[in-house]
Amino acid sequence: MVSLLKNRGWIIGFIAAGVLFPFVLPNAYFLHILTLAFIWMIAVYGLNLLAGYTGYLSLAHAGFFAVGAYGLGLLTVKTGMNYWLALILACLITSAVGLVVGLVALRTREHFFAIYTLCVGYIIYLIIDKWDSLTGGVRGLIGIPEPSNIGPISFQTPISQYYLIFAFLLFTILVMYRIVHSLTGRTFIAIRNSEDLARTLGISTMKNKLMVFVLSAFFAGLAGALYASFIRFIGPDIGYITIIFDLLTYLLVGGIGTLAGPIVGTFLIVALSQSLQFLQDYRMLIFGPLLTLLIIFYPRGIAGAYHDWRLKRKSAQRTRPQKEQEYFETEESEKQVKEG
Amino acid sequence: MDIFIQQVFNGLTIGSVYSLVALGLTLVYGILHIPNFAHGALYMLGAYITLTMMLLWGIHYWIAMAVSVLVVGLLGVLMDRLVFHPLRNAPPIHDKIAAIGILLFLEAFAQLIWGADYRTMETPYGQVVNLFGMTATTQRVLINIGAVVVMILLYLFLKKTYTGSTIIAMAQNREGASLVGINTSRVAMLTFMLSGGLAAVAASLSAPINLVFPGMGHLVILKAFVIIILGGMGSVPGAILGGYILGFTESLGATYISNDYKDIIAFLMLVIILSIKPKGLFSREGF
Amino acid sequence: MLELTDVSIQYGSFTAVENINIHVGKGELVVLLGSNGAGKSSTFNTISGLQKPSAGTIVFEDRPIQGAGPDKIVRSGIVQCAEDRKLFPQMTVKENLVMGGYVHRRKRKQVNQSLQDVFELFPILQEKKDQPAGSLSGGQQQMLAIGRALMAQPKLLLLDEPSIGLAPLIVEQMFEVIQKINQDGTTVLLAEQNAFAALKIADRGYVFESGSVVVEGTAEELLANDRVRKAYIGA
Amino acid sequence: GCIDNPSNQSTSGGSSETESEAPEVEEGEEVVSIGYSGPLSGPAAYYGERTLNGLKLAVDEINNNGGFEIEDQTYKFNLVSLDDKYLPNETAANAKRLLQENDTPVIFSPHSGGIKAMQVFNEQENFLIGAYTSEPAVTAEGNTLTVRVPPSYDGYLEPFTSYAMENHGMKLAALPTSSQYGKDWTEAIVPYWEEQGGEVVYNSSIDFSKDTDFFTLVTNALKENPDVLFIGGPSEPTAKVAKQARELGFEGGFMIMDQAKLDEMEAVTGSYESLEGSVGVLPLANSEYPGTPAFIEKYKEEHNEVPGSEAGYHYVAMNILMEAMKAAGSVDDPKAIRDHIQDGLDALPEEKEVYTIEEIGEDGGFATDLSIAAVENGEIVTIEVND
Amino acid sequence: MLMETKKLTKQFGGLTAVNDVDFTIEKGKINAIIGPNGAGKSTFFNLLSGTYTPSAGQVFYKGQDITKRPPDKIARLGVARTFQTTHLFEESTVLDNVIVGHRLRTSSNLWDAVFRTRRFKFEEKKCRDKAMEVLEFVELTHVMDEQAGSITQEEKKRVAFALALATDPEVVFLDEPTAGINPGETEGLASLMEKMVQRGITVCLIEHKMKMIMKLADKIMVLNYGEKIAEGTSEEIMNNQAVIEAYLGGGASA
Ligand SMILES: Nc1ncnc2c1ncn2[C@@H]1O[C@H](COP(=O)(O)OP(=O)(O)OP(=O)(O)O)[C@@H](O)[C@H]1O
Ligand SMILES: Nc1ncnc2c1ncn2[C@@H]1O[C@H](COP(=O)(O)OP(=O)(O)OP(=O)(O)O)[C@@H](O)[C@H]1O
Ligand SMILES: [Mg+2]
Ligand SMILES: [Mg+2]
Repeated sequence: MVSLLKNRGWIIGFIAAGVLFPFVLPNAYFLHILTLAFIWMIAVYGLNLLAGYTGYLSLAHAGFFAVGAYGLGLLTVKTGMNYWLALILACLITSAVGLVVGLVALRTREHFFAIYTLCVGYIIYLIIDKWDSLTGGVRGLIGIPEPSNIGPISFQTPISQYYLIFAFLLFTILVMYRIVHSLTGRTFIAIRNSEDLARTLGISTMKNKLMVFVLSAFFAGLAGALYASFIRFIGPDIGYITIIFDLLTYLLVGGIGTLAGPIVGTFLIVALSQSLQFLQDYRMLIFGPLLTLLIIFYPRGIAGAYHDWRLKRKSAQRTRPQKEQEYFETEESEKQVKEG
Repeated sequence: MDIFIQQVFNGLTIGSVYSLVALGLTLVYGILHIPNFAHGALYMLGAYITLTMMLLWGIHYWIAMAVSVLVVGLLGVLMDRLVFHPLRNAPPIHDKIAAIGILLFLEAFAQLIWGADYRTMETPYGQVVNLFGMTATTQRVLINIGAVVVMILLYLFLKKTYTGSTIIAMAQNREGASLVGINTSRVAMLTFMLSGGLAAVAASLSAPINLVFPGMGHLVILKAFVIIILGGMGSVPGAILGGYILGFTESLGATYISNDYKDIIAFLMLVIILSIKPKGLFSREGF
Repeated sequence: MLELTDVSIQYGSFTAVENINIHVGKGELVVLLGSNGAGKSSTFNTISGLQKPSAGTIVFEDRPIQGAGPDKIVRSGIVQCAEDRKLFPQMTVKENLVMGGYVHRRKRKQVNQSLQDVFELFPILQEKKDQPAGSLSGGQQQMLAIGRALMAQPKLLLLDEPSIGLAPLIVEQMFEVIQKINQDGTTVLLAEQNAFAALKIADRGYVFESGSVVVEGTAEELLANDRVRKAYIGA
Repeated sequence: GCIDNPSNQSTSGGSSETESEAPEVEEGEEVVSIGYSGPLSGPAAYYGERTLNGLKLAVDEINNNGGFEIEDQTYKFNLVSLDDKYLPNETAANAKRLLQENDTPVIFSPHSGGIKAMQVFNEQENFLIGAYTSEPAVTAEGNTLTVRVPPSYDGYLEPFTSYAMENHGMKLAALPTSSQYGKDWTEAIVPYWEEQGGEVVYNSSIDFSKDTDFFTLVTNALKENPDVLFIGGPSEPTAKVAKQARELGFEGGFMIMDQAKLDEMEAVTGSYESLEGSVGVLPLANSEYPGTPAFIEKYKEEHNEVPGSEAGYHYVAMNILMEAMKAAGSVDDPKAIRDHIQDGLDALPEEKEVYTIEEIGEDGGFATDLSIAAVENGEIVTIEVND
Repeated sequence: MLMETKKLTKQFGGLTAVNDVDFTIEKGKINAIIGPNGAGKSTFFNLLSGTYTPSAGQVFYKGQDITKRPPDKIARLGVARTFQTTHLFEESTVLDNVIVGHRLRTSSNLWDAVFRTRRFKFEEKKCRDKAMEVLEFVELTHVMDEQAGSITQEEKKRVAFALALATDPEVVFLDEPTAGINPGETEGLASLMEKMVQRGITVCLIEHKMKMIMKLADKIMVLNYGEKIAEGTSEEIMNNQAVIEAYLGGGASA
């Protein structure tokens, strides 16, 4: 329970920083970047629940992000639906798509799952790109409204949108925290650690995996819908694979399977990428190697490295030291020749 | 009927390129468990190096290609040493992101050196030939023949030589391989060398029918991943078959179903195949 | 022939083996006893180069080998048959064995001869020679692992708990085989739980406890040692 | 105001390699920052760079000539360019940054996604968009602070069609790029072609960013034996399409969408021979606008290649912008500048007229004189457009 | 009779790993399966616990046909198992491992987790209590905060027991529970198995350690090449000629 209190400290600090930021640094550009980063964080949390805690690396999430964004965009633009209703529907639509995809995709494992979902994501992208009459094709969708007023609160200014999205992020974190610290979360982690064992312990892995998958798609969809109403223009490229790679990068640099990882990683990479802008055409010349080095030297991400460091400090005082942390994914095929 | 034959040939041509790229990818993926997203960048560099050799020093096409195979192969080795070797105990997702870092770097690098614009590679084999009622250029015939030759050589190497078996052994148990006396680092380098070489061959063969530009790797890399999964991860025959299946799906799909939706058809087909056979057409035994 | 001097092994900050001294003479059969986690496998992996010692020297035939790569060590004549076997699961039994002869790959005749010898030793392997190694039962895999190690015609064979998971009949045969291998001129370093059976065929032994050698001596001495009897023979 | 404090500017000199080069500012001069956000890395970088080069050339020229004066105050331009990888959200972020950090009154962007993303807030945050796109939606929505630079393609339909019909025949196969631009073009040309009594025997598109080989598609396009092939997109891949059509035995003519330039295509096909019978826009290099030769000369000097229209249009646009600022008497009031664009057009000196732009339309689009060319007997010939 | 197999058969390609085996598991007893390597013992277990589906034949649990059920459903009926190579959630602590073991007896879901309902609180506590209970049973409370990957082999075997017990089983299948541990420790595990039986849990195990089996088992089945070649009490098996030939050999040591 001590660690929980410590976590609380971090969380309160984070909330305070988020709330105070616009006052301390009234900079429209930073505000914009930060709001966008919050949106990515929500999507990354969704991905983290699936990839980090359950061990299924989905590359379809850019597609889900796009489904959420287009869901909201089409409902508001084409049917003129109320924003909030559309937001809820967009998330539900994404979850439904997630359910259908998950039913088949979750039969595959490891690399196959990754590539399968990559293909699903790509198909979603292609459909958005080709289905001109519905999505506007490459032209994209313009005129997406900003969030409509809730009573006296309006969301027309960048600051109000910032707070709105920040609130959604906090909601996401709360949900994640509660899931991870529960029997349900333990079940997910058990599946990640060994699916076979989980099954022999009477855990219906398919049901659980499907649940995570849908939930994870839900958050990707939520992020997408928020994106649509923040940028207010969407094109098919938000469903393209570069987006999923961005999300993965955020997750991995921050620390996969950790609660702080999505925030840390997204913030760091977004900040890095923005501050390398002065390099122009050649920024990838620096960014690429930097990314690679981060992965090599902080394989468990920044949050993971911090965690290890604390563990090491703690274990230095113990008589029976902990083993070095291993990677959570073990190469099944290498480690055990055969069961039996 | 004519158009059918023509499209079969077109599918064969494009399938040959896909197969060659997929082969390089499947080797690294199957043996070292590295999903090398930077493979597309190796492909791109392969084309640029051949092109530069031809333009700068006026070297003959084939020699330029040989140089390119060597250089890109070495680049693959370098990549292994600098990035993937330190990551050898990490899960594949790390490799994935590291590879993306390399990809971004290499593309920016190519842009720095060669500029961002499209280049053309002239080939000595631009002549048009008419065979069996279809039209092709000598270059296209060469792509087909070249691919088959490379595939046969690779197959013989893996199946018939001891060095080839060491690659397969290492694919299955790295520590086991070192316990029988195999230098696993060297095999890893060899694998990357082969993989880079294959990318360079594919690029040099196909560049004359398309263009050379920093983003050209994107054209093939995603499809190559689809192919190696379709064929069964790490399976050499699977990669070859998968490449041709995709090639035919594209050419015949575009002709008889819909051009605009041909990519969707190809990817849907993969999704369907994986739904039925979650481990691909050939499982690992097919090596 | 093999001399470990003050060897320590660490995993991160955890010391698995501390300052051990072991020597194995040519032609000897030496056994390492010790309960689980005592550090036997760690020692083996360090000798065969999979693991680097954090301190100490390992000398084989008058040449220091600590820190050399596993492939070099195999070529110098030390071959390990690992505890978790480390087979090539999708390769056939025969292919596994042939890979075992990797260091002698240029001498095709010799490899074929070894293959016949191994088949003679373990007929079941011949029966299953075209089956993938992964589909064998635990015991069959163990035989394959030993067979593969023998294919390299080692001067020093490291056997890490070869009897684990084997049927009594097979265990008996296994120890006979080990003895035979040893009598045919291969030096053997054996790690075992099954202390009684092991000491019966061994020349000398070392007893490990939590990473250190606590007792050493000839097989007779160890068999007579009360503490050893109590802990490892269970009588 | 949009005036940067000169003392903050590093004096990095006029080297054209550094991207955000600050001008050398002398005592009493002030700096106006101009923003740019476009693809400078990734697959579309070649395009982004060409557009940026045009702006840069104009800015350098203006600064080297001592800047410009408004009411006795001398100003120089500072071009600040940011990479957006062709992604709309990045363009929006870049725009926010340019506004926050450089207070740019004008931001250029060469892709419709980015432009649309900026249009969401450009009126609110008060900056002018220099839109390089012929996407109609950009001007159709009535954004008051958008200037569309390139001409709309409507004017090409008639001359292209009549040339192709007269010289080749009535059967058209359409195989342009699958970008929105290509699709819009096709949607305009197909009905027009049919109205003129022609027949469209094939209609599909090529995605140059996804297709490794075009043979399949070209084969299909040719199977109905068309007389004319409508192609287009970036020049180089378009040229490949033309070349492969020839390899497959196509003997008719090409009708080439205005994005591709005949001279750039020739660089790929090796000669104009395989493009024989094509009709397309007149290459900038062959144009006879008053300012063209000087521009080409300068551009070649800087970049060692013949400029295309992207560079040309950006160059003109920048110069027009300066004239508009002068006419408006303000460098920091986007509305005023927008209202004086027409004055700027009128005031543009002849030697800067890389293209002759007569007027700016109601919707904010430039109306350019179209010039059309064909390849006849292996040479470029100008085709007269009769309005 | 708790479980029963009828003509149970499993083929892998051309190989018949388990061939026409009829076997009954007696309630409240220790049932053992022995046989040479590759005889099909582990495969037999995998069939009973649903990890493999049989090629032919049936499995009954308390009279119910459970032949085609997936492993998680079978586990919920009260069938637990351990694996030949010890299988744990290596990255979690021992306690967390065992807590998950009781998951199948709970029903709280995402909703409960997010809204921290009464049921959530109740079941969290229930699982924790259960975990503590079984850890005490296997005498492992002193390592409960260690990572499962870092404890000794013998402790791992005990955790595997604890995991199986946490599922509230009626029968546990133990595949070579004492492989790779020394005689002293083996005895400890043997008495643990006896303790389990005293608690009313039926035990079914595979072992090669004859001394232990003979002492422990109430009933032994011998498999050879997938076929049942003998069944009976220790004495019967010890003196069965076929078994001696196929398996025990002359010394019947260790
Ligand atoms: N890769 C590793 N990382 C961290 N700790 C390890 C590693 N391998 C072994 N250990 C630890 O080192 C100690 C010695 O282990 P080792 O495997 O050498 O023992 P052993 O005597 O061979 O035991 P066993 O009878 O189980 O084979 C144990 O505490 C073990 O947990
Ligand atoms: N998945 C599989 N595919 C193919 N053959 C298999 C498979 N699993 C087991 N076998 C074969 O079935 C036979 C029985 O294997 P099993 O693992 O059940 O033996 P076992 O009695 O447990 O042996 P051990 O005591 O050595 O563990 C063996 O010949 C083995 O090769
Ligand atoms: Mg077994
Ligand atoms: Mg060991």
